[in-house]
Amino acid sequence: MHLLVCGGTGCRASASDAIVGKLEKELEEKNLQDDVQVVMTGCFGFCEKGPIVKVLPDNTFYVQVKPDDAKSIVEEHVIKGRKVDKLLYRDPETSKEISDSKHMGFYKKQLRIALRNCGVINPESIDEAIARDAYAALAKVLGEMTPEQAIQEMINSGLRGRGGGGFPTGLKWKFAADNKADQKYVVCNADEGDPGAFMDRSILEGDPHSVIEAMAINGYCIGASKGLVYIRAEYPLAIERLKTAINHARDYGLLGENILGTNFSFDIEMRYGAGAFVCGEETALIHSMEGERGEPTFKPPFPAESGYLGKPTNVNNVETYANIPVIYLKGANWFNKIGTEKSKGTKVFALAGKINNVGLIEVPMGTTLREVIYEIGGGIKDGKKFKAVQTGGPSGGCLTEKHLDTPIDYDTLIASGSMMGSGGMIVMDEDDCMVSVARFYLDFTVEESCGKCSPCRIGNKRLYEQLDIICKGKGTLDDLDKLRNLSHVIKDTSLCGLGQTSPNPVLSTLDNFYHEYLEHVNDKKCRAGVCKDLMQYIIDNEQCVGCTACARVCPVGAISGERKGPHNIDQTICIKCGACIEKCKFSAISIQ
Amino acid sequence: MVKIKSLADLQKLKADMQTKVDLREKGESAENLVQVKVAMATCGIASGAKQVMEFFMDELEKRNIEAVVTQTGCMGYCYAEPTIEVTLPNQDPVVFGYVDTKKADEIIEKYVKEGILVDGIIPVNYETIDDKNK
Amino acid sequence: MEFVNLTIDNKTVKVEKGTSILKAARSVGIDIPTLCYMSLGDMNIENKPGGCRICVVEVEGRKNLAPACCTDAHTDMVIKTNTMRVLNARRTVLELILSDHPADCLICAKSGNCELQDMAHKLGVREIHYKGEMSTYKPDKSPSIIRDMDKCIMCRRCEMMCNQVQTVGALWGINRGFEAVVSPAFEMDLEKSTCTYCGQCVAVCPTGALTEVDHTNQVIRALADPNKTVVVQTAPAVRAALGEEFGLKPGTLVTGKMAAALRRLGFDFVFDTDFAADLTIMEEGTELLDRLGKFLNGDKEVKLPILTSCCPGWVNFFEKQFPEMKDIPSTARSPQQMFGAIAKTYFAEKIQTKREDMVVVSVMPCLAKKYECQRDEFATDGNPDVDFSISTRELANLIKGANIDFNLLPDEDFDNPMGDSTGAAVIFGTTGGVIEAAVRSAYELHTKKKLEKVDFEQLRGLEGVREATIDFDGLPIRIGIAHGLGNARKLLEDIKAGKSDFHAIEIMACPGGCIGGGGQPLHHGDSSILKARQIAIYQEDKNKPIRKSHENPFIIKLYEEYLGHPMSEKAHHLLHTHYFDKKNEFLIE
Amino acid sequence: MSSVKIKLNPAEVEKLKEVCASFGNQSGELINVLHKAQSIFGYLPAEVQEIVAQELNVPVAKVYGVVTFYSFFTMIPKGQHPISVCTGTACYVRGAEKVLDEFKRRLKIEVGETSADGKFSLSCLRCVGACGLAPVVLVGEKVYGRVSADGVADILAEYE
Repeated sequence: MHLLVCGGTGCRASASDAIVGKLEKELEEKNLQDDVQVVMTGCFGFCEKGPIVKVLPDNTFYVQVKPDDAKSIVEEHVIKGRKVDKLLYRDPETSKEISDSKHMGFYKKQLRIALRNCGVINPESIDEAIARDAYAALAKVLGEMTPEQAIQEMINSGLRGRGGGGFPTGLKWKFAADNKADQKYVVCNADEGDPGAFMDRSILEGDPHSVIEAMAINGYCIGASKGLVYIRAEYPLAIERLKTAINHARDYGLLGENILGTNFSFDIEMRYGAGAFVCGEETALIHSMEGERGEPTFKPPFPAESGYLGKPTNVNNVETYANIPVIYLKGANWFNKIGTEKSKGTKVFALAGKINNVGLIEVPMGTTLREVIYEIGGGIKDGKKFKAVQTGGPSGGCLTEKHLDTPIDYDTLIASGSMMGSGGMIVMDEDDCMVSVARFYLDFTVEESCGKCSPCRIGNKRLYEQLDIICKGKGTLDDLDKLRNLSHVIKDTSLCGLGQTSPNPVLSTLDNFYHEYLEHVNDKKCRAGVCKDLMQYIIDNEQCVGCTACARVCPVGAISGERKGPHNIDQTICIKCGACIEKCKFSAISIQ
Repeated sequence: MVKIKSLADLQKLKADMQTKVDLREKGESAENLVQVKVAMATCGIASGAKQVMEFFMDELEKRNIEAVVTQTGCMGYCYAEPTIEVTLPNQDPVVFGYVDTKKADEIIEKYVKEGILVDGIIPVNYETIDDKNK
Repeated sequence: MEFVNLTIDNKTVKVEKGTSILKAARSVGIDIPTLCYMSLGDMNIENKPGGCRICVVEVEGRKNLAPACCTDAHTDMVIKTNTMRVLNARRTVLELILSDHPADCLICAKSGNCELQDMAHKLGVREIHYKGEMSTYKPDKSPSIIRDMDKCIMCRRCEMMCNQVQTVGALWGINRGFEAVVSPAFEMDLEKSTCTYCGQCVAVCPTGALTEVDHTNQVIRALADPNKTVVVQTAPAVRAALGEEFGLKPGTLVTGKMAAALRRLGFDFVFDTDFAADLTIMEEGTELLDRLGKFLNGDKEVKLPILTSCCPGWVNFFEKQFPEMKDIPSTARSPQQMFGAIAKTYFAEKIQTKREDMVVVSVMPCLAKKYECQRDEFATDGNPDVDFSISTRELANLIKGANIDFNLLPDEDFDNPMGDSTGAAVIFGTTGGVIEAAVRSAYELHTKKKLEKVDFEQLRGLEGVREATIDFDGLPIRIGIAHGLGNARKLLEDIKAGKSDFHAIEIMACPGGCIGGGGQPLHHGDSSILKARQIAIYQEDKNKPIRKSHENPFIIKLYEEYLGHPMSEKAHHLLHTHYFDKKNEFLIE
Repeated sequence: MSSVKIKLNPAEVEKLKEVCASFGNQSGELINVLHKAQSIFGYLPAEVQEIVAQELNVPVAKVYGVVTFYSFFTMIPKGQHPISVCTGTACYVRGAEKVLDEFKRRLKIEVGETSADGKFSLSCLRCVGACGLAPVVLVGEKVYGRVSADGVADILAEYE
């Protein structure tokens, strides 16, 4: 019997390592440590319900487990074979318990290729990885294919870069292979910076060997003997697991000189990001690896021509790599049957926001947003009304009801005014103000712009300021036109992908939620009640008993009134902190 | 640590490790496999359930039958220990009582391989363990 | 050679493969505007970060606009530089830049010579549609350079000059996004940084963000003071560039008009730094021969090569970055300081004026000279040998402010005794000139033979590092030349590593030497201007009746009447100096 | 930058120099060195940057340029209990801003500052990847999930 405990960052944040400890202790007390194996795995994806403990072989899926639950899991489930009811997942619609994750809406529509080993193996055991076919693809490629054939297989598979751009991976490899040089580099981009995206981290934490293997295959294909992983310093667990995996692979000779008895040699080093979103852009990433400011440079030359230390370099992101070993094992033809015509395979999304099932999901390209949000995501939290879904992070756009049945792939998302991005998917409900959401993303862009080119450095700042003015109720209709023109110019003239996409949240909200902008500008109203300056706290004279509680808690002294008499809020002083409304026991204060 | 120097080395290691994670792969697709659950509560163990379970594990593998053998708690038929529950793919589970290794052999040959029911079925309403626990 | 054919604004263009769209367009008279882009191609100096995005053009089949400066022309490209889309984008980007730039053009030092102002004019910006927060930084005034980063447009030219060309490392891009700016470490004052005041950042700054400290008012005040005798000296490179400020062709020599203008400005004595350059050759040349002689005689105390020391940017550079080598450069002061020392002693005595009543003004192509004349070691009892150093640009402003029509001025001569000079002195203004002047004299003094030919072509040119061997009558003298501090660094590293076989090295901080100094009229990235100035300098040399410093009769007289001989005790006191270790010390125990 | 130079612990300076040496004093390793330096000193004061510049033979202006480019590097010493509020999108739509405001209000400091007693410092970070627990707050290494503005006082109380 195996007890798999999720060791993803989310679950660990909720003490999943303590669960492992407790389980082991309980088992030891019952002298079952030899019969039952406790394994800390990578992310199961269902973060909303974390920490997750999965019991095999009967595939029981326990959710929101606390360390103290270890006792009942061991005593009830392990010994007596009875499922622990209170830890089972309940279907939000039927309220029925579902013990097998396969039957949960969250997992039903998923197809796990990149995440195939996440939540299945112990990421710190290379043996378990090998048992699940790790390095078999590398062996196959080294043993049976020339680099040209292997690149052709990659081209045939139709795999496109999962980092956002969607450039065909095989072609990218071909370019790097075609440039002759004494030294070339393979770089894994693990600088996942989208706020609200954690796909790459989960893969590295759950299945680091798939990335190592794919990088080695990549090295063989383009003629590189060195690999570098550029990883966020904010991901300590992923760094640790990757380091362990690299060491294990070296111990086994799967990295190093003459891999698997061939004359192919390859090794991997780590480089750490230091908190700059723009370093997701490959030229910026390369500068950062060289110890410079992570400012992008104009392409061409592309890294395939002149990259790290001026040598031909191929950069792919983590999820792209995670797909690669399976493609070689099962063949390009297997892979390109999954997905849509131009977007093959699956995509991992970090589903978050106002949704019931927050988590990491992997679905075939072509799945609709409706399936993702309502079937996998379990619908909108607290029964609220769906308003928008934001894909592609700060580079993407907000899609609405009318896009729900669009099959998701690279091209349909762009056609709808958003983009795939790295896979963040944030769901918003009626309580979200779309102008504020656009402002939120611009705030991010302004902070993360490298400052090198003027449209991004100054233009995004001005976009943010305009949005801020509108949120404060001081915008005019003219401002909306300016927003649109400025957005187009920034997209059209910026140096790198960051600026070329940063106005997308503005343009997509202008397109899909123009009425909300108009309300802010014309009526000075924020229908979601988010924009503080467009709200007023009002005391209802009928309800107010004059207890003075509100006046005492008001931090700026905006509330006046006689004891036992009705109170009043001076709107010119009020800072809309909401302290009064929390304090009022008589529901006399409301927001208008 | 021993280096993996060839494809053969890798395959050997994989084979060695296979059993270790088998359970997880099969667990994912348990309904397509033969599932044998052996009641291993105190009463079952006292009646020789452990030997029966080991027999199933060894023999099913020897006879090349993909199956998941697991232990479970008391099924409630203490009078008929050792009891086992066998679930063939897409069929309702069947519970057998008084299973010894000889009986086990018969269950494998007849029921598991050919689907022919053998003596010793505990005549209940084929309630599964999962249902029972509710 | 491979060529590509493309279409720009419906014109067919054929250019060499690898040519940018910008250059391709310019080759057929289509002037795509640029702001951050700058190229001194001949000197291998190029700035094209692709940052300002002013030069964007439409390329058929491309989804966004392409920056013309860093996009290569390809065969069959169809390019439009003036569509509605391009014009709107270009103007909007410019408006954005202007929205973060103070609109104080009327009182800005760069007004009239500002590339941003020109751009706004060219694009006809009449309104800035996007307004918002503006960047504000603390102003920074060093002895030579003023940094007003509120006016920085992040073209990064200064950063490129400071690091790639000069390897000084004083300025770097800091922060990111809207807060990004170019700054010394920790946003400390330039004065505390490794800055050498070479002024190359100022020379390339397109806006008023980097300007020189203006001393023109002090000069006007001194001129107006009836109790002051105001003496002016003008550096060799000034006469080859000043005319540009008055619309004359680059390379026009205005020596005579300049002397006339200075006289009309009210200077009591119009002298020439060239006189002091001849004096420098006497001292430095003698020092070279002395060290060379001892070295050849096996004196282990003596180190070679000897390095020139006329250039204050260069002196600052080695004091801050190679202090361990401070005993290698010649101890001879720069011509500016030799002039000041002689003016306030020998000449002051001659005209019976007290030191305190004399004001020495220098006109220099250089900003480091402003710092140099403020050095403590160049003052007596707090009274500096040179009171104010103004740049070529400042002199032009003085002339314009005094309602002098420069172009109508007659040619006049300098005053005597400190206005007479040789051709050797004037070539101090260009890279290779100092060492050539030194060779002319050292050769004759060492070999006691007359030079057949005074032109040493092998020492001339604009190559960053040059070397030559001069035959001193059987004794081969190895000479190295570097201009631009990055090139100087290479030679210094070689010396440090014991790999240098030179006997003498000339170093000038600025690319091209003083003709490309930080105080010269702005070249705005046109390297033909620097070449024209260099040609003019050599022309002036040719025109001179005397072309060897030691033959300057007034120099001979100065030694006879006052100094005795080169490297005499008096000469040592007045004309030589010593150097300091100015490497930043850490306060860590 | 303050004009008063701070005095660094000589043992730590030695350690820093060893770190530089372990990276071969290569200028390309600047970011790796800065990571280690920050873990030694807790932050990167000017003096530390000067040592790094000297050891790697790069201009100190460049070191500063790199330090100020990356948000992970800080020149301000962190509080005893550094508080990081996740302002990733998932946390934002689930009310991280209110939580942040409450921390600011209670601690009377802005983002990037340290409280006068040196006890708490406040920063924002972009997505720790625990979106299931949004909004998320980190105090030191400890993660608090599903934090509301009301819960801020309780969190702070744990460290009083």
